[in-house]
Amino acid sequence: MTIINYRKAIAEAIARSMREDPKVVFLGEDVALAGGAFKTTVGLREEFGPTRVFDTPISEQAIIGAAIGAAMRGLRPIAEIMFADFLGTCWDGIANHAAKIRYMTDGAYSVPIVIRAHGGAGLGFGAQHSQLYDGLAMSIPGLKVVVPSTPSDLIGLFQSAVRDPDPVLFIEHKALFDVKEEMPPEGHVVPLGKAQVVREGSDLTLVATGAMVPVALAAAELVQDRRIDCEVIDLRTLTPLDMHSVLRSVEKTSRLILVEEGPGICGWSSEVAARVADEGFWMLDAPIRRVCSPPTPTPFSESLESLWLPKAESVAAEIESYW
Amino acid sequence: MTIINYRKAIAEAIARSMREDPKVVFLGEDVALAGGAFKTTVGLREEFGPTRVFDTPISEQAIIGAAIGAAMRGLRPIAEIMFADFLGTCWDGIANHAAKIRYMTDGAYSVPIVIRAHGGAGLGFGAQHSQLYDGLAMSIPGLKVVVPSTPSDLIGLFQSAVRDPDPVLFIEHKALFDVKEEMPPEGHVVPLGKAQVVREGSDLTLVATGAMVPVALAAAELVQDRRIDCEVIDLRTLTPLDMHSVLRSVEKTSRLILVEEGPGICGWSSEVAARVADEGFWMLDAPIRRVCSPPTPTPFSESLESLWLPKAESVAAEIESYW
Amino acid sequence: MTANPHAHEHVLLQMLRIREFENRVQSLFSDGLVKGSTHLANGQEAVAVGMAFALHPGDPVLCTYRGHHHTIARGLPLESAFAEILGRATGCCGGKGGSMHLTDKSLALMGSYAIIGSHIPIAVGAAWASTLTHDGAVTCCIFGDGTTTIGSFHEALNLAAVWRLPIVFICENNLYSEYTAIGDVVPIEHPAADRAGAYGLDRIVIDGNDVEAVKEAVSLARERASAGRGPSLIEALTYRHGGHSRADPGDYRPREEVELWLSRDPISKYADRHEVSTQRLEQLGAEARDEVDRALRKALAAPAPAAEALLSNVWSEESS
Amino acid sequence: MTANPHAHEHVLLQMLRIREFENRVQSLFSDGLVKGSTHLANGQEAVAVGMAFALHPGDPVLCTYRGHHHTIARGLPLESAFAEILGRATGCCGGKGGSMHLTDKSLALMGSYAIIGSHIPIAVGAAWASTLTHDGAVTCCIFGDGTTTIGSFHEALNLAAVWRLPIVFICENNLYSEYTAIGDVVPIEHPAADRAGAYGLDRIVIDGNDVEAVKEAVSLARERASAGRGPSLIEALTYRHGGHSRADPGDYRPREEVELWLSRDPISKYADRHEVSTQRLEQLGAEARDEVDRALRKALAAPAPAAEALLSNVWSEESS
Ligand SMILES: Cc1ncc(C[n+]2csc(CCOP(=O)(O)OP(=O)(O)O)c2C)c(N)n1
Ligand SMILES: Cc1ncc(C[n+]2csc(CCOP(=O)(O)OP(=O)(O)O)c2C)c(N)n1
Ligand SMILES: [Mg+2]
Ligand SMILES: [Mg+2]
Repeated sequence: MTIINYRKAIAEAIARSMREDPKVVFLGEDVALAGGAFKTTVGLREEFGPTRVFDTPISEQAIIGAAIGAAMRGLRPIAEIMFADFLGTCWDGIANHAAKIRYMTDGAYSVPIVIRAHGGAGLGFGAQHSQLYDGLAMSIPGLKVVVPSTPSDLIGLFQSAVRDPDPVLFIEHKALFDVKEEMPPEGHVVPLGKAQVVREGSDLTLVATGAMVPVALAAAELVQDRRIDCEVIDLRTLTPLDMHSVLRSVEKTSRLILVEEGPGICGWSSEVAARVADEGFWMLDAPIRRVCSPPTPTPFSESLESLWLPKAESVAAEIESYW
Repeated sequence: MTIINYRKAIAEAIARSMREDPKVVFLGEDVALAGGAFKTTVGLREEFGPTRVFDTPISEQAIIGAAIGAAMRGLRPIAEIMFADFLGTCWDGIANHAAKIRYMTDGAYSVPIVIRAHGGAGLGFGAQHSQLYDGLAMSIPGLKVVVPSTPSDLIGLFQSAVRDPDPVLFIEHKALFDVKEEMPPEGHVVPLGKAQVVREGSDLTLVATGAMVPVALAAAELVQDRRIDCEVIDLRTLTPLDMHSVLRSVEKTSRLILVEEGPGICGWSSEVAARVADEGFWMLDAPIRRVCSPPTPTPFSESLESLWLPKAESVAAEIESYW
Repeated sequence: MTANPHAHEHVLLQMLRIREFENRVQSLFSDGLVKGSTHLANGQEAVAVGMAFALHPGDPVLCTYRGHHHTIARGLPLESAFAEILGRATGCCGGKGGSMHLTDKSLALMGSYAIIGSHIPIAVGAAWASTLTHDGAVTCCIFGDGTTTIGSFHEALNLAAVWRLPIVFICENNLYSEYTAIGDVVPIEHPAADRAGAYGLDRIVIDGNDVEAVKEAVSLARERASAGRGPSLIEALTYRHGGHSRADPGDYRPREEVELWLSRDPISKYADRHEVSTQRLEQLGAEARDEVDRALRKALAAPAPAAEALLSNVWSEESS
Repeated sequence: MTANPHAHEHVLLQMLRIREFENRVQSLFSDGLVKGSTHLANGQEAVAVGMAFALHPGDPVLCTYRGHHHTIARGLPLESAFAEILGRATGCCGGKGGSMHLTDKSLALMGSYAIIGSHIPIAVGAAWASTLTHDGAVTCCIFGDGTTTIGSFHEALNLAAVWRLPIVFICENNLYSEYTAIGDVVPIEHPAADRAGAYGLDRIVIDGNDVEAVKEAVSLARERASAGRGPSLIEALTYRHGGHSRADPGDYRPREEVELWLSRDPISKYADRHEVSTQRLEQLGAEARDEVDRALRKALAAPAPAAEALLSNVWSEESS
């Protein structure tokens, strides 16, 4: 049995997709010779050579544009934007072009690219290196958004992202780099748009993504002692959004708490809450709660950052407040 | 009695703020000599001269950066980004800098700028010239977001925006340019963070912003015949968000429909719905509905664009579906 | 352009077709049939036609919201262009793109882009693809003088130069970006050429109202690109006869300047050089007008997009 | 730097303080006391100290995540810097900024920015403010060689040049951006200087390991700016002794290159030129070390930010 961690799963995921399809190329800053600023792409340049793995200048707009243009010419580029926060420097290319070209050309052109970015807080990187950009991305029709929480999901979802005919933003949570799991077999694919029930339960539904999945699971354990039996759902992809799984769970539990890293204002948790308050209203026995970070940028200081991040204890407190 | 339209209210609003405070300066593309691509800034260069009103090169990042830097040195810059869609080209400056500098410096520096942009669909400008960027902006802590729907609100809110010590994104809806109203008196100020009840009613609450306010009002008229009495709220600012007014109304009506231009995914309507589904859950007698555009970019063709935009008739149909 | 004795008539006809097309778009706009905005290229026809004659079939072209001339010169059927601008189902983008976004994949017309500078990195990507697939294509990317001040221009030029990509950048310097004179917003005389050195490229300034000069410069640049010697940046001096868009009369421009440039009209210039009689020129003009009229009639007869088009092609069919 | 016979010791001491500070940050990082990332400037002290001696009090300075040297050279108290890097309440940003964001308004240190190129337009805004308020200040903006390829660099340089703003841009060319050699990502030899012409500016390349050369170049540029003759772009050649950040050993760099640059160490270079004995240099080093140690002890004794700090200063007090 081979064990792989989330950090290494990234290079493994990219390698699998490149082995499968010669049209897959990979570009980004320091991804080739150096193997990535976070060592998440080690070995790719060695395996696939300088005609498939490219170091670029520091120019995110050029990186995204290059990926779009090459995709329109039939390639399957993977573009790395080192930190998700930097998506702000190339947002036009992503939101106004990659996501809209298929629609604007009524299907003549498509933009099958995967944009990978390291996102998330918890490592003391401060306000400009800790964001997820997940809610912003989710708000853009034409862009798919993937937020894996485990190594094997990462590998499986990545295969779907690369094969997908539409642009995909793939956000890897850097606080999960050390999470370990059994290496999934070759050919392991997880479809986009299918949430995963990571814990079954009947009293209350917790929905989370990325680094909040372990937090939600831990909260479920905490309240287990009080005989509250939580179901925990990992959305895995934000677009397509698997509302079916969420609603099916709420139908059973009648109670819903959403756990989102970041302020959550106009985030995925607000969208899921809004949809349940419409489509699942009659299933609910109690208000929909969200446990998010406070509405502030990510503070640097370790003590503040730790306060900022949702914790199992605070999720548990919210759960208990229903009873 | 002087009548002013929304388009001219923009120049009037800027002029009032510049007369009041000599630290207010104004920059943007074609705003000075030409009076703006939409003729919304006519006369300002003439009145305030070349040391306060500036034409810039086409470089949105430089425009936003210049405004931020000057604000940090004590000025009160107003920066125009011609179409809200172009905010994607300077999103980093807005979301990662303007909005975070106060927090990151723990209050040492503040960034009192107003970023104005013409947003919204309905005029046949196509997918890259019709967005509002309101939900994206609302998701950023540290950034205020204003979406006036009438000339006098525009003038009054703008005075608050310019006086505000924090960065404000001020989105002017270009489909409202011809809306007329009495010119508000000098000194007219509308505070940020106060929604307006634009129609009182007792059966159902409609919440809208910008060009959707007249749509919601028209829908209220349509169902009036069927003796359904709608309250209509114009949020006016998205950040700060006046949940108090929304909840007070829902307490009375027990039913809520949100009318948002654009797909609304992770938009203001999802945030308001999520908050009502939490804080106002026990007030509700029925699901919270949203009437938004479908999840697509804005189509160009007049017939499609008209289908894309929420209409009074479809809002009325949603209202009637409750009874 | 010279081998065939009638070749020059073909060149003229191409420019006339564009001119007549643009004139008709202007009337359609005035008649309220074209919505939103539209940006005409009257006066800039030589850049488009010269470029089109220099490129090879299948060479990708990316242009801007002011792109009717480039797309038509590269073969976009007039009817398809009109239908798109009128928002009809038969338009090259099914009516979902509009005047600012003319595109035709079958002609490798990779799109017209409405956000300044945004297409330059995309064009670089197209050229990069050619180096990976060895398809032998050379990409051509056109933009205006005002576009040289935006960040994406710089990022794209740098990447294209470092990677020595097969791409020809053409800056149509028509002296204005919207209502602003280029001299007011750049600290150099030639917004593109004076920056070529920053990317290790040659300084190239040509007369953009001279089809043959354009054709020659683009041909040379294409050869260089084909030979693996990397990108070129060509600054073509030209002028738009009308305003920036729609109803803009362009009266912020000095009258003498406008007159000077009208006297350098690319069509009369070319006709004079090739000694085409006024009468023949008029005949050709009438021919172009006829073709344009026929195309317009067909476009006007075409239906609006079906309601289902609203939801289609956000995602691929496979995935939705 | 020459009038006072002991002036050169002052210069040396400034460089030594920075060197010792950075060494201590590295140990703190290794000991797990500094979280996130930190980027040291060992080897680049001369740029910071030369710049600081050339500027006037109140001149705004904006730098990057590699900004300890600039902020300290401009007067940021070591204790305040340490406390910030350690995330303590007494840090210059109350512990909310961190190593990458050292800022001190009282010293017109307008911030250290962690998104490449993002601060250059902001610096342009600061300079623009000076032309409006006539405060006589000249802004100084520092960035790396790799930063010359990003769009905001280009937009900012163009605007500063067109508006002839009082600003001095210093490109610290340390030959690498992260792990990538600058020659691999720009098509020219000098990433900044070879682009000055694109903004109508002079080509300036200096030895960034020579404090006096830096001081002179910045002084000249400052004068020029003060006189209303606009911006300057100075490329200062230098080298970082260590890796890009934290634990990076920098072993992608050829050993000879590293050795060559170690032999050009700005501190020994300056000491040699001014005939400071090894012994005296060591004394000064010890003095610097002492000061650094005292500052660090105080910083380590400082408390973490209070929990309330989490929510404060997102908005102004007035508005919340
Ligand atoms: C990012 C961005 N900023 C501003 C605009 C508005 N705009 C449209 S055309 C134009 C002028 C462009 O000038 P130039 O590049 O010279 O092209 P020309 O119109 O002369 O062909 C501007 C500023 C835009 N479309 N995109
Ligand atoms: C927009 C953006 N892209 C990428 C990065 C990651 N990054 C941090 S430092 C750096 C290298 C910068 O090199 P250079 O400008 O030469 O400065 P140096 O570190 O050598 O001082 C990169 C790519 C970033 N912070 N911001
Ligand atoms: Mg132009
Ligand atoms: Mg460097």
